[in-house]
Amino acid sequence: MYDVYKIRDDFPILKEKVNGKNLVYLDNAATTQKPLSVIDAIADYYKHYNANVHRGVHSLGVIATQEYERTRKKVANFIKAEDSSCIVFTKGTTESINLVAYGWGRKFLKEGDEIILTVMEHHSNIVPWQILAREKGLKLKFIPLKDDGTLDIESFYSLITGKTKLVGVTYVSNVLGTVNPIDNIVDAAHSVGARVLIDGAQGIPTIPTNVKSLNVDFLAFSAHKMLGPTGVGVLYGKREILEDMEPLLGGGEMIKKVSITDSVWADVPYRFEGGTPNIAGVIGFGKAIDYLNNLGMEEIFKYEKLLTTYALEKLSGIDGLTIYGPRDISLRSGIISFNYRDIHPHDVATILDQSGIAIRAGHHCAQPLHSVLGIPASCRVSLYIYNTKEEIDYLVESLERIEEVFRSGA
Amino acid sequence: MYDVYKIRDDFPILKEKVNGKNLVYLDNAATTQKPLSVIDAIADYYKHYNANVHRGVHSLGVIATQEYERTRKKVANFIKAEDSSCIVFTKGTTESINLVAYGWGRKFLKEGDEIILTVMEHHSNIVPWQILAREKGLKLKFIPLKDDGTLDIESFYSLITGKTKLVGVTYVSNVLGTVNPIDNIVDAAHSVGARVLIDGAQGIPTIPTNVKSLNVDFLAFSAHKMLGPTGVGVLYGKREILEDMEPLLGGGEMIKKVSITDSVWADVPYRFEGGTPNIAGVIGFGKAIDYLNNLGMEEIFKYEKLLTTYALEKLSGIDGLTIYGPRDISLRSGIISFNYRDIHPHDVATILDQSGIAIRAGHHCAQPLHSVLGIPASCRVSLYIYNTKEEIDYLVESLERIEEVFRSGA
Amino acid sequence: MELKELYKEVILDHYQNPRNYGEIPYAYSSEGINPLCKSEGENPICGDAIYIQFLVKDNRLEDIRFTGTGCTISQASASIMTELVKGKSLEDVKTLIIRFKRIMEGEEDFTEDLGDLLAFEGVRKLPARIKCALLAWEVLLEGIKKYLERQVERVNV
Amino acid sequence: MELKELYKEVILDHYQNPRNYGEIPYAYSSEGINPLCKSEGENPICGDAIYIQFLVKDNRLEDIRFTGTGCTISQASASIMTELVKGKSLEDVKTLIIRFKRIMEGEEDFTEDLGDLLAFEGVRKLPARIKCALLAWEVLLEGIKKYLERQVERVNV
Ligand SMILES: Cc1ncc(COP(=O)(O)O)c(C=O)c1O
Ligand SMILES: Cc1ncc(COP(=O)(O)O)c(C=O)c1O
Repeated sequence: MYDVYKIRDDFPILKEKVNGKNLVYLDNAATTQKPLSVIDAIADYYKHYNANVHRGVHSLGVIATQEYERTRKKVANFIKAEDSSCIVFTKGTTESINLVAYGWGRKFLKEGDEIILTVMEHHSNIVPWQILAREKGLKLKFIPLKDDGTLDIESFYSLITGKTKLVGVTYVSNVLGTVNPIDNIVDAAHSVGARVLIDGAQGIPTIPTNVKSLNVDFLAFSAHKMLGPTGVGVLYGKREILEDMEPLLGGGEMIKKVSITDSVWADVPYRFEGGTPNIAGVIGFGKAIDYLNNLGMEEIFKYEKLLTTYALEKLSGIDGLTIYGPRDISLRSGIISFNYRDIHPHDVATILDQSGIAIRAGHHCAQPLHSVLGIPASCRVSLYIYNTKEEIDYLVESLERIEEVFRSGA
Repeated sequence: MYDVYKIRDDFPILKEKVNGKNLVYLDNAATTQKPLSVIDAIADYYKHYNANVHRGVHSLGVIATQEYERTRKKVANFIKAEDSSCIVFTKGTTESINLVAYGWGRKFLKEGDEIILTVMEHHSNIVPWQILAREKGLKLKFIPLKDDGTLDIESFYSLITGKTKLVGVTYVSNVLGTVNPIDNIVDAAHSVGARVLIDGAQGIPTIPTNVKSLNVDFLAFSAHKMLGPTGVGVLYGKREILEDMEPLLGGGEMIKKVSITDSVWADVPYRFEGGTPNIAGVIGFGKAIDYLNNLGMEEIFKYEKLLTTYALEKLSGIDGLTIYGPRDISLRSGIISFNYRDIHPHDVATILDQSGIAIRAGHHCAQPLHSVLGIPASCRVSLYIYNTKEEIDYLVESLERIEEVFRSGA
Repeated sequence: MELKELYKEVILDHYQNPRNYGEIPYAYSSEGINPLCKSEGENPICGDAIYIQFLVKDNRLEDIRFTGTGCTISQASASIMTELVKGKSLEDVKTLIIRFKRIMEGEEDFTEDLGDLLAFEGVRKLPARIKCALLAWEVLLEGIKKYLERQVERVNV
Repeated sequence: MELKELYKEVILDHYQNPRNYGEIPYAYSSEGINPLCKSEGENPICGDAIYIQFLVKDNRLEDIRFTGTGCTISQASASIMTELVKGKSLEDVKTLIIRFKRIMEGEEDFTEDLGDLLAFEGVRKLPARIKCALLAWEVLLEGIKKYLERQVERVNV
């Protein structure tokens, strides 16, 4: 049984007071909190076996390397990758996507080639492609939205052509919560020989995923959005594609041989991990995956649906509150963005913060989407495994009190 | 007074047993150990105020951002930079150098331009330039060594020409321990209008440094080699140079504005910090700098000289042991590489590990230097603030016993 | 902190009834000697935006107007600012801007003579919102700097 | 672990007196039917290097020699390997290589029939050195694979 109160006990921060109130953390799409097992794993590494990896003959170096590599295996299993050599550690989703742009795109794309993205992409999945497009003369096309905040997949079918070389789509929108139809996208893309890159930053933390059956070519995600430490990300790539890619960072650990005149790259995935990696972070990430596996991704998925349904229902009941994104629970995850009357999202967030509630206000690194929605900013509530119905009730109460502040001058 | 025993108490790992023996950690050039204050700072962040930075209105986000930015100020003060906006956080020296290669080199260097490096560079300061040279048609030149393992500065003066656009030099060799004459190099480089990049990975941890008076253009270093966490590095750059540079990673946090057609970069240094950074790591790094400042960099520098003098003397007394690098203590730091008879460094390291001694064996990511020295690999002992004379005595004893193993079949 | 302290009536009043809101009429500003000055700025994180127009005569801010969108704090601050600076000499305006920045950054204290600005005492305790409070002020400072540079250029020609 | 366990006499003996060390004489290998096969590999982290030459006749390893530089473990392992595989059928050699890899990676146990290879029980406990022990074996496996691919190509022509 999914016992959210027991889960909460594993997260030290949930006992914090903020502005004198119990912390209600609803900014999980920005970064999630960490269970004690992750925090302790990092401290353990530093206290008991801190050493550089892949280089040392001495015992500490060996243990550190084993633990580091063990996380790679865990990640591979978590997303059902064919092999752990398909798992590249980066510092986050942003670096993972840039690695695809530089290491694959810069090598294989040519003038006139087309890349299809969506208007709901996070800046991380737009800016690298703009840079590459400018450099190489590529064309970027954007899949528009339907009124309900889902992708207009028909438009996608008409945008895709023989010139399309890459389709880059977010698994889950970090603003609308929309879950995109990866299978359809992969099928259509592969039918014209294009590669598919999935920005999994918001999807992997909550949706049980099998990359092999999804048949995606690249998948990027961040540890810190799924109970793991900051400064760790993953790029999954099909082995044969990774083999042909260039590194993003040249340096130590990523070479087989260096002479004054030339270098030979190391094998995949080490080729892409130049320099000392975030060893403590990767080791901590292993424990985060253990934690999610112990709960069970299916259970997590179900609980989030339950909680999201509840939140949508409650928030819809508030007068003057506009929710963006799909209402159909089967099309969305636990990220809910909204605006409340004509009160600026920053004011909403500040006022909620006085009640101990952490939500996000702004454009959430998705300015193009906000332009499409015709708003400069929005409030965002994002749920994760430890949030409760009581927290949502408290959010709703607190939102309803905001109006008073503005009416009365507090 | 510098009390090494008191210092050791701050490092939990120094109480570990390895293969039943007390750990003697002499692999500090690979990564240093961490004091409890650093380990605790990371746990504190996760337990009490974990949140994403630069984005949140809510209290946790504000505290996290303040702490993150406080480290930037500490780093600026530590190297006496003019301003904290000259401090860019990366994941390590390797990323810092690649950022210079991509962000500055790719933009400003043209076919026929020349880059001068040294044969003692770490791969991190060779490979990015080889990649760029191949792409742009640049010429790489390498400053050779003199017999004593110092740079042949006369050769440098003859290599440098009006075509030289960058001189990239390691502050301290991670194999020979050689401390390079940065002032002379900067003077000569600036006199022909070339920029100077210092790889400070091994220098910043032990040499009190003032970037303003050294007048270097770029300085790269890693937190994990100076008591800080893994996954954090620094690129210092002169403000006006950074202002003209392109980012390495496109994504969130590094933009002012993104539309479907175009983006405007954020100001320096945020432009270079795309994506969620290693927040916990940066905050921990702040405590590492506090720790070093509390001891005093001048004191640390003196203690390392003392210890290195002692180690060199003792090691020189071992029959059949060849030390690479300068003997003159004023020209070197506490990194000592050697070979012992014809015993392969890996065997030496394995045997020492059985006595609890951690040293490094291999090419230390400096294959070109090893070619020059005419050896495939070497053993490396590297000292840091918590090492003692007793540890060196124990190392020497243990080395002397190796011969027995090989004579008797153990 | 009490919400009262943060969203004081003064702030809400300026937000709901912004002073000097709008643009300076073209006719008024078309004389060649003191051309219309413009300056704008955004806080990319919040989506706050401020556009300022002002007229300088005899080194004084003869007129100033603003438009913008954004949160209560940023818009109220702009409104209060326009009231405080209108008619003042450029020197005095610069001094006030720098002083208000120092106050909000915690390097100086509020004093009674600051009038409606005193309402920002609560905001100062919220680092995430200080940028909002300072946005209009930064935009005006930028505008004045550009104006003065142009004056220098004109003299140098 | 005792050093004795690691640096057993067998290992030091093979290191100091490597068997089948050197190259296969040109004359011996110059018949067209079973050309000289070469394979080489390095462990970039240690600087260990192994070069192998071998001759195949009737699907058997008729001869095998190695040269190389590196640590005790890598060189002794190569020497012991050449003794064990010489004269065996390619199938048997492949089976032995895969078995030894599995043993060193902890997936199978040592058994008495392994002869001098038993000396590597100590090495198995040192993950950092397993690569050294396996280097020669990987190089030979690679060489055999390439040989077989060439045979297939020849048939397909
Ligand atoms: C001189 C030198 N430069 C660069 C590096 C690379 O640093 P990092 O692995 O932290 O990127 C190192 C350390 O490995 C080094 O010693
Ligand atoms: C959909 C999406 N993509 C990419 C990112 C960027 O991830 P990171 O900041 O960890 O690199 C985020 C989170 O900010 C996101 O929500």
